[in-house]
Amino acid sequence: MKLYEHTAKEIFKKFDIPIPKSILALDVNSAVDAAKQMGDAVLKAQVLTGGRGKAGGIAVVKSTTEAKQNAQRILAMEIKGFPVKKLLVEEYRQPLKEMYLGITIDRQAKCPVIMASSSGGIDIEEVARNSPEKIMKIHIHPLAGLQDHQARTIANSLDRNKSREMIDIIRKLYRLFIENDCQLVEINPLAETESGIIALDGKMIIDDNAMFRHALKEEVSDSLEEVAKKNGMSYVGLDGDIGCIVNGAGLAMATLDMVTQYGGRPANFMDVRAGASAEQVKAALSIVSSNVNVKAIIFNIFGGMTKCDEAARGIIEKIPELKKPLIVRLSGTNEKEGRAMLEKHGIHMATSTEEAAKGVVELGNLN
Amino acid sequence: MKLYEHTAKEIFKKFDIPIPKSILALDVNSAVDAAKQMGDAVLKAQVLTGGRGKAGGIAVVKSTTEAKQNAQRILAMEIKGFPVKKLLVEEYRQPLKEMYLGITIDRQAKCPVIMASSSGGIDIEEVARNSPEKIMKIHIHPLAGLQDHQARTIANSLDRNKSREMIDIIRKLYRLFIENDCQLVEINPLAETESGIIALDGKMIIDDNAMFRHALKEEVSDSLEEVAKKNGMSYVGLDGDIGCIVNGAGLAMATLDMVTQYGGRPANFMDVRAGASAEQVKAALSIVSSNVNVKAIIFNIFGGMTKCDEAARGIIEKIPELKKPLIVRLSGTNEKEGRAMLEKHGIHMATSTEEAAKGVVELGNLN
Amino acid sequence: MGILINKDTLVVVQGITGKEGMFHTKQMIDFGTKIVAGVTPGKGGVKVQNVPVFDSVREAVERTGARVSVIFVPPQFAADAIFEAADSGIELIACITEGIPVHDMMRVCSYLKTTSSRLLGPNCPGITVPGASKIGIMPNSIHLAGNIGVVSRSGTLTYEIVDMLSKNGIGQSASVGIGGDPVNGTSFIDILQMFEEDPQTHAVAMVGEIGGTAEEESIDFIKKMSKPVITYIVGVSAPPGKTMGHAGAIISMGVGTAAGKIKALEEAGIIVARSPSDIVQQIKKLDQN
Amino acid sequence: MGILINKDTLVVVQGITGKEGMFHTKQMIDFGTKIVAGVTPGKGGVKVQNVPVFDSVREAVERTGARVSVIFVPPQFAADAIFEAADSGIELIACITEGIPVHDMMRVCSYLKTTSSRLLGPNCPGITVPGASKIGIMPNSIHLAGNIGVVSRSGTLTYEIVDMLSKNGIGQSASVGIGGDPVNGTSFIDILQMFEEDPQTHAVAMVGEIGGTAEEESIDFIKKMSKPVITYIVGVSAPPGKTMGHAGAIISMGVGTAAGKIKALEEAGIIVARSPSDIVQQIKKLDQN
Repeated sequence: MKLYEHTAKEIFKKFDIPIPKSILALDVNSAVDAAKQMGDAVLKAQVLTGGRGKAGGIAVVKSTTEAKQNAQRILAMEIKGFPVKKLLVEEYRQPLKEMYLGITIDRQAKCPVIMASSSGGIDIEEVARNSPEKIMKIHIHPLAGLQDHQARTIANSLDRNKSREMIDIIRKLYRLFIENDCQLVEINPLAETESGIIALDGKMIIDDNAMFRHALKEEVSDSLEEVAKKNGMSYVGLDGDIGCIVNGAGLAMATLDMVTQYGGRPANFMDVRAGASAEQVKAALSIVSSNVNVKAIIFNIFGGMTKCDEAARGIIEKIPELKKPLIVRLSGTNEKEGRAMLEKHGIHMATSTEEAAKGVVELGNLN
Repeated sequence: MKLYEHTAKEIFKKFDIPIPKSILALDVNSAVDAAKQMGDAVLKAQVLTGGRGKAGGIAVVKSTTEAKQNAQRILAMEIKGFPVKKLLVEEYRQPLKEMYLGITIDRQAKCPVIMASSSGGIDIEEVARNSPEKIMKIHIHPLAGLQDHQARTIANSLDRNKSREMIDIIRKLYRLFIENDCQLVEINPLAETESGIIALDGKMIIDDNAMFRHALKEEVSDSLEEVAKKNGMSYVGLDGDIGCIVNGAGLAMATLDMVTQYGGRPANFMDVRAGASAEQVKAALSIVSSNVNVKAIIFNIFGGMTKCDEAARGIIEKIPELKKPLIVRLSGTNEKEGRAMLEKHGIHMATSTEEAAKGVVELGNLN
Repeated sequence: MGILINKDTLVVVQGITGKEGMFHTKQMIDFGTKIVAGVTPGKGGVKVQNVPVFDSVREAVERTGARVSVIFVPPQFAADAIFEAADSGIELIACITEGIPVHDMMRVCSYLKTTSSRLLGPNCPGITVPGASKIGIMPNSIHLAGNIGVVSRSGTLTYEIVDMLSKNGIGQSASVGIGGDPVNGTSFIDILQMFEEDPQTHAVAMVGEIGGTAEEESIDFIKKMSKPVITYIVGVSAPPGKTMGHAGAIISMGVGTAAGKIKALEEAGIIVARSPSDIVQQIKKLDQN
Repeated sequence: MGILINKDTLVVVQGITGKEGMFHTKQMIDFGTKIVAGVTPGKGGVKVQNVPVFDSVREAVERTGARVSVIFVPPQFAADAIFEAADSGIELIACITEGIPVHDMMRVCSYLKTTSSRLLGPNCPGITVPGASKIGIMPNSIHLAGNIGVVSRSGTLTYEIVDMLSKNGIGQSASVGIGGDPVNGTSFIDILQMFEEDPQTHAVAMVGEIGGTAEEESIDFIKKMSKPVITYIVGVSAPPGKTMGHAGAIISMGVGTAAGKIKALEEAGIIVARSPSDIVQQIKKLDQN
């Protein structure tokens, strides 16, 4: 789960990582009030995507007029498809130097990796591409944890003269990373200011699999992604017209690839996961068919944990209200039972992913 | 550092390990007052040694008269050389079953080991000797820490029906062991009572080397052991008459062995540790000579970290007030300088431990 | 023959009393797998599918001699189940459970290095050696004994491919799912090495997907192998992954796309099939050569 | 020859700017040891005894090629210094520091198993190979090159014995202190193994003391050795150790006394000397045979 900057910073605060004074505003008036309290202030669009600075989602304001104008402007924006609904109003802190500090997981090394660069700021990805030697990477042993000498090495690479202050922040950030089951935590820029080192931005992604041990509440959202997630499934919207429902991420990707190979354009990726129930199958059909662009649906199950008869039951219960043509492929666990049930209802059937993909593209073209 | 039962139990309480209600009493009157508040109460002598139960240092009291009599009796006791100065007055909890739970360090395996037995109580050492299969030992990986399945296995071995309650105590005790740098923590008996599982006794030994990260205060004591410890040295009183001052525990033991081989009886073990200063040497001489039994002193240094001239300086400064005959052996770092300084003052010198040991026994016999 | 398991392998099922555990225990027994014990803490003493259930893996191992474990316990307890299996001397641990926190898996993998246990998965379908034994959840009906080693990061896609191979008369020496999680126990290279050393295996089908660099890392090993390897990468039509912030970009620097993987494999002279049926075609071509 | 180090060994001193670090750096240089770098965080750039000081061991290793480190840092920072040395690719870490918390040492030893670094100590005098190199704090003057390997748990007692050997014309192939702490890096057996394999070593003097079971554990190995081992155990006259509560008794069950160790060694047919000068006599006897 990606956190908004303001949520990430609340967590930073809990871990005693220095952040600027700030107030979250949901409308122009409260943004202006907040800005007044700060003196020079920064208004920052709260969206779950990067690049908001370059898109104009951040403004330094020095007067009430400026605050009002900019709050109005930013709250009317949409950044990479995300409408701006919240503004974080922060006191303005002049950065003397912008550094980068992040922790993520190195899949290959199977451990956390801390990354730091004294050349932080919005161009960090360019630094990574063009001058990788300017980014220090330190791998952390998952059982031994962050060692003092590692924190010291990172701190020295950022600013040898502020080593003690830096070590303190690095230790706290690592503890935050571990205790919150982070996939990523990032401070960019980590700024040196006249009154000390401070986290001017904050990014956190928490492992969805670990949400059971954290009290974080997700933002309310009625996107299809969220509805799928709540039903224990995974959905990613795409811009085609073939609705896809598959069990297993690998088979789902293969199915999308096949649909594409046969000239179709997938409307979505959907993995109903292992062991889907009839209820989940019904929910999946509802979600996928609610996309108005969808012309036909491919339903592709190779059952291991998932039982074909259970899936068939879900499909049959949903059929009456389903307005879109459907082709179903059922193989694996309880395949015979499932196929027999569907055949009774005269549903299009296929025996392989490739056959089903070919079939759904044809159905889509007819529609 | 060994902790008194009442200190250990205060720490148990911090870690939320169930203990009986209790009040510490320093005199008979407050012990009686405390016992009144408890209803049936147990008076327990607070001494830093085992076997107080068998010595009569524990009494269950059911009336004020009994409380008074027993408080008077126990506060007048001396157990294995330790005078009883404090009483722990606890509410009496009838144990339905006495179990054993302890954590210590397995030197050979280089890791913590949890030990548990459903046959706890005062005879646990006998159980260990005669029925070792009744004691479960689980080794804990120092970096991975206590795993749930390990806690579960121990809990089941103690009482499968109270598994959940037991797992909770085991986890807390392990955390206590780690966070307090324990060499030992022990609950014996860990008792099943009508109102749940409870630690009726508590023993803790904290690693002296780790005291710098703990706020524990040691009991005030003016024993020679304590005075030596405060001076960064290690002293153990013995019942002979040859005072021994040596640098290094191994050489100190060898020196005592030699003194014994030549027919002498060491009055003490003293290790002035590596790199002793002149001040420490003076303190060592004061401590050892303050034992009235001492007839002669052997001072044996083989300098590595310790410098012989520094040791000589300490000896020379102390000589005027030293009433006991002394034989000195100085070898190793800055040996020539040290020997030259002492020779000027006409001090008995030896060139090896064996020569010095032989010499000090002769000096002792003359005195 | 085959790899990792054989018909005499004695297996303990961790989480045997759960719905999935029970169902797949029966499936495995039907396949011919020697399931000798189950474990569910607190349920020691009962029987499931006529298999004795113990409170702990240690007890199960001591009483039955099981050397392989398959884990069906829920994700919040799965890491502990792996620790328990390793601490009890289990040699091969197949963890089927999906959804284990990645921080747990980092600790588990780090710990396993200090033991002699191998972990397959998590979030994997297990391993099947046709005609011998099946550990995990692959459907019983799809397998056919033969000489192709199948190794895949995916679950259901593996079934699809194995099924298609079998229907085309191409048998498998073993089919292995290494699991789709970012941090897992056994790598492509580990399994490729075993197939290389297994006399029954004549060629290998390796099924990869977008994300990570597991496929790229295998290239050097594949080039050194004496046996042909047919690869297949899914996710060609996938949208660019959700951004993981700068850190993801710094770490991966654009690797992880299907196009990138296919390019790297082909540049190394490794065959890349374009669909499950193309895998079949490519293997048939091998036989003609 | 000798073990672990030789005249070409390049050494970094961790904690070189402290009082002990400075003093013993000079002593080691005087002995002939190739001290190529020092490390004290925050003091990188200065020189001590003409040796360049770096902020980190990694930097020292990269700039000087040091492969052995000797640690003089205070006990509260020593565990981190060992981690740092291991993480920087140091092959042999001699930790002189006394007073490191035992919990730190358990973590250190557990971590070192995952690396290729060997730890000598802590709380040890280091190792000296006469005529070649000295790592640690043994006095320079006491050594004489020869064919006796000396290994000991003690510091100053080692000096006493080495000194006595030298004064009696008995040279040493190497003298090693493994340290007196309950949890340490290198065992008697590790060093005995090296002496067994070292052609220069003809016999070994092993000096043990009360506490623990390190001496008993070596017995089986000593019996298999082709070279004679003279042992010496101190603490015969020591009072019974301070009781460690029941747990200590359960763990040790009365082992750890000098009498017990001597009995075990002698029953295994191993020579036990009664004093330092008896070690000399026993070695002289070997030569006569």
